[in-house]
Amino acid sequence: MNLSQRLVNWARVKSPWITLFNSGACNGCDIEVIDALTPRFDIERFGILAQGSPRHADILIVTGPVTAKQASRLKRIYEQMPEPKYVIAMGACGATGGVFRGLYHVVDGVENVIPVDAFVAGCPPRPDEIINGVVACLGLLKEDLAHGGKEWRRKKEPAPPPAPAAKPVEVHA
Amino acid sequence: MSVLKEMFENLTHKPATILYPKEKVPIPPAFRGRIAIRDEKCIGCSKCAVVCPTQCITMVANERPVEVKGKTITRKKKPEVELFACIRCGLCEEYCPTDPKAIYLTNEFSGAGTDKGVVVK
Amino acid sequence: MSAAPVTLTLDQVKAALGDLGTVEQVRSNRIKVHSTIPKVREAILRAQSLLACDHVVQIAAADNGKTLELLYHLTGAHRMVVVLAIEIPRDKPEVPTASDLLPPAGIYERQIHDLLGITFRGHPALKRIILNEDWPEGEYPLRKDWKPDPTHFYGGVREEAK
Amino acid sequence: MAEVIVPVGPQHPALKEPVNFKVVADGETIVRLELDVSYNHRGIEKAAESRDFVRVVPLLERVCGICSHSHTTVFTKGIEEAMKLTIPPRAQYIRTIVAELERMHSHLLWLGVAAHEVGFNTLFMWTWRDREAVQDMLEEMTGNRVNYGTNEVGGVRRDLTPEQIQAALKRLPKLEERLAKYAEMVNAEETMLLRFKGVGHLTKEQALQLGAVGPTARASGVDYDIRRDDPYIAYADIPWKVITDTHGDVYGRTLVRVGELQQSLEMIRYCLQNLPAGPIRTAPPRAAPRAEILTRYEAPRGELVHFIRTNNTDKVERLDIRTPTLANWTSVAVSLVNQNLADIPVIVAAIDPCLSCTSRITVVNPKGRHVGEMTWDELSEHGREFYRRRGRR
Amino acid sequence: MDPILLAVYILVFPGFVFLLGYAFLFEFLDRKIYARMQNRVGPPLVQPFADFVKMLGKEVIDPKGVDRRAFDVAPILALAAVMTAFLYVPVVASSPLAFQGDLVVVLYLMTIPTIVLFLLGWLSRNVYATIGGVRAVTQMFIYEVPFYLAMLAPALMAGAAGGWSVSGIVAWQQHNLWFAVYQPIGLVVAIIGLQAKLERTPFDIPEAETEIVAGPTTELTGRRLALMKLTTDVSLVVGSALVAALFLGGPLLPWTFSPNWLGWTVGFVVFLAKTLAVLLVLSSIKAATGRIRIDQLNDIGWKYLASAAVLQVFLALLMNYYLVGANA
Repeated sequence: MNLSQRLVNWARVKSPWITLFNSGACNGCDIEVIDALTPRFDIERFGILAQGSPRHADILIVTGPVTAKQASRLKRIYEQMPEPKYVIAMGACGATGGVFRGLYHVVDGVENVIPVDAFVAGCPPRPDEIINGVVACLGLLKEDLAHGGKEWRRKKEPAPPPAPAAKPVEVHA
Repeated sequence: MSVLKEMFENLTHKPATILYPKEKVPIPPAFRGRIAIRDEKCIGCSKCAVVCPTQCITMVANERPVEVKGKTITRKKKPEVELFACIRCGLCEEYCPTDPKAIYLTNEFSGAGTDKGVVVK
Repeated sequence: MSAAPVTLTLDQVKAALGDLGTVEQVRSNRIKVHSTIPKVREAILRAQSLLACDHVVQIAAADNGKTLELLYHLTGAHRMVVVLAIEIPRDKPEVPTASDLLPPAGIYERQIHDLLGITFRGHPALKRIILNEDWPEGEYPLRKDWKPDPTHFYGGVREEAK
Repeated sequence: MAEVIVPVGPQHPALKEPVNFKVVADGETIVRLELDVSYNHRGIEKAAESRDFVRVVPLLERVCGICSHSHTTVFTKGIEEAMKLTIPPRAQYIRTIVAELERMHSHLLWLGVAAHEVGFNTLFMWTWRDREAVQDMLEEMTGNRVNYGTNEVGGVRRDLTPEQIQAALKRLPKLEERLAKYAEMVNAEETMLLRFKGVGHLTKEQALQLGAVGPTARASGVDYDIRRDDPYIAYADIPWKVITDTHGDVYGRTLVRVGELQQSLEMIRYCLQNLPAGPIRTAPPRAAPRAEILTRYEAPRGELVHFIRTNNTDKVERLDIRTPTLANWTSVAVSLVNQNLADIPVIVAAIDPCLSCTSRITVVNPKGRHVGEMTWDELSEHGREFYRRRGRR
Repeated sequence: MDPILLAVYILVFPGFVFLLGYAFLFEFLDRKIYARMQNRVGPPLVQPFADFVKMLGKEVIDPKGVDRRAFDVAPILALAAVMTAFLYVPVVASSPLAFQGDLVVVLYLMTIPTIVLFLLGWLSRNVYATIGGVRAVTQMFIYEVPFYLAMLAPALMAGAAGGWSVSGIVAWQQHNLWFAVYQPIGLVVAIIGLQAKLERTPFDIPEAETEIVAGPTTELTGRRLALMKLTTDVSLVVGSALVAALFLGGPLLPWTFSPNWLGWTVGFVVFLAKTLAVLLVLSSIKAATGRIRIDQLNDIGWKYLASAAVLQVFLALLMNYYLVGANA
């Protein structure tokens, strides 16, 4: 690895800019992410800035179980981001759909739409848990840089099964 | 002008920031955190799995004799929790009939990870 | 803090709306009028002009099994909630719109149209609004007899062209 | 500059929640707009019909993360009315304490967001810093910062210990001091006044006609507060007063919210000091008798209505949620026309939209109101075209 | 001047290398002061540099239908313009490149980033970017007149001795009082104009995050964004240095120091102190205000700023006639 590459790698870890996308969450996670920006937690000390345009961001934080309507938008936002890009799914909803699992208008978790790199558990996670999540994502970034890409993680498991066109919905009594 | 005054006061005072990884943000005793299971207390009644709003608790086969109200019976199942689906509402703890609770919420963080399939046993 | 004095009485409502349906008091501050589809606009107009109901609280919609039901909840400075309930036949779910009488009703009606499939005649823009664009036509998730059809696409991300 | 369509959202930095306005602007002036707020529709009303009263409460709590307590209180209060339960006063007081704390956190959040919308980030940071005190109180009392999990049918789930009450009382004086400071700042900060005064104006007649609720209506002089007009939980026993204002613009809404912050603080102090002793819950029957309940609640954003039908089972037959944001959208659409493009965020923020709550429609119909001639069809076609172009990139 | 020394001056110190480093330091200080005023900690020292390097290493996306070459060239043009402008601003002593009338050139070069922003917005074919670009130019037409008038008033007063050159005006102030004393109104107008030129609150109308995402830079990615951000930082340095030079006497003190190196060191320290003071003022304005609307800016700009600037020019001419004229 030459010097300029090392420099860029160092900078990537030092300057992760985030953009927030609410894919149908209850706002709880969104508030807590924004709360992490404010004086009590102030994630700018890690170099994290919240960006409005997905074009400027490195990490996409997705909150919410992904409603049917937001799924296509989420995918588009993800595609607009420049490489290397990372995705954090926030809260129980982001991971599995949480309390909305199986409802007729949600697709149950971010992973059914776009690849997710890190999950943060909680409903909602506290801001310090969110910081832990971002740190976990940065750790992943470092490992990826050492492996020269994200592929090393994907190979371990077979490709995730494509989301079914129609999914089972909660049965009504 | 009150804004200017406060701005320059802030400049000379210590910031309100808690330097999180170095300093810990106080966690109140009531905090509902990561779910935990005391397997030795569980009697396999399935109440937690029934009441869970996200249905993240599944009862898996695990036969073992347990003592309930002085009698010894054989429990058939024990709970397992999908950590990343848990919303930390505490209903399972509330409905758990044992003392101390066999399933309960701790004061710790639930954590973050790359694998959402983490199961709490 | 004491409640605002309730000045609207059951008798007043009976006098104003008695010929449009049966009137009953269901709670200390809620009077229900069972009306019918052709009379509902007249009832809203009279509630506005005679009973000073200038605020629409909610248009609730429910599926009763045999029929669908709409409940217009109106209130005014007197703080008594007047409910105009109408039953709508399932096979021909059509009612005249109230959006020209009550501006906020436009929103509620579109929502009800989307979720329960009630058509509001005369509504200027009764289009899909709450479900996603790919939702199949003619399926109304809040109806009791609705079940998702596994062969239909209900939204999310479509798989790439096969 | 010709007319352009500015899509605002669904992902947009001004709105932390998904909403889409297609704003048709002529230069910088808004000509007409369409709102689409259903990105968060998850189907909660349907799901509520299939979950029993215990499991439905956490679901309703997550209708909205900002007014989580409002949704559970209004629901449990409705079910309790159907069951004809009498709730112990201690439970009612605890519900009131949490409800008013929630109002405080929501209004402080709003004040910060409104400041952020006009680019005044310093105030945003300060209000959110002070909001942490409220969040700490809530977390100490309930165990979570957002979804408190306080309510259940029949009472509350957690009691307050004397230590918790003392800790909360200790935090109040500092908060009170800060609130006084904000009340002063709101009136003294020039750039904020420039951006708030005369913006998004609604007359009293308009507010009534368009069905505005909550601080939006009260800022236009409509004296309408469910806490007084249809008192619930402990509001009938507590001294407080309704805050109204006559400005009718964003500035008026700010004044109302700051006034309510101070009222809420007093209410919390009163409730903490006069917390009645006794049990915190009554055992509810398993099923609710057949009933039809319209239950109303003054959420931080305005009147929240749940229409509940029960049918002798342990589930609701129908739950129809009308959120305050939904009621306020009509007024937003009207007050936006002829305003400057730069005012969209602040006007929209002024009603404190809670789109997760709304999670359903909204489109204000362009005809009938003086919003414009463009039909929804044309507009949505434009919007779709725009997104198609964006998507192809 | 020795050509080697001149090359060092242009390329290393106090030329480009120093300028870039100082620009990063400026952004850091700006963000840090802003954060501390908001009662938080703020970014670490290397943050702006890390941001820059990271953005350089990111993927460059070409939005569909956009002229790639123009998108590549425009940020470089903007950066080159402001960096060139810095060469005429005295840092340790008078600039060796100074010539008569270089003040006009500097002001002209500082306008180029705004034009580039407009071009980028226009080329982006994105609604937010277009609106941002149009706003940038609209705003330019408002603040440019009072800003130029305020900046040129010192030149008027320095007269032939100043030679309409930044270095000349600095030299003039060595023997007289600072222009901040003669022209306090001009200083205020210049600082407000500079804030508007740099598109900082309350004049961040073209890139109002909550209204139009990131304005003209919405569609920029990778190195293009990095260069545009760097341009903003460099403009901040050049603007502060220019205000320090024109109104606060630049790097020179009323005394001259005997060995050249000592004079340069002192000059450099004085330069740092003065530019940082200007930065503190700019950051305080940024922290203490919210964003105003473009129509309100129009109002304020033409009604108050422009008339204040005209008044200042008039006063300068009067003073020229009675005070300075008498001395000279």
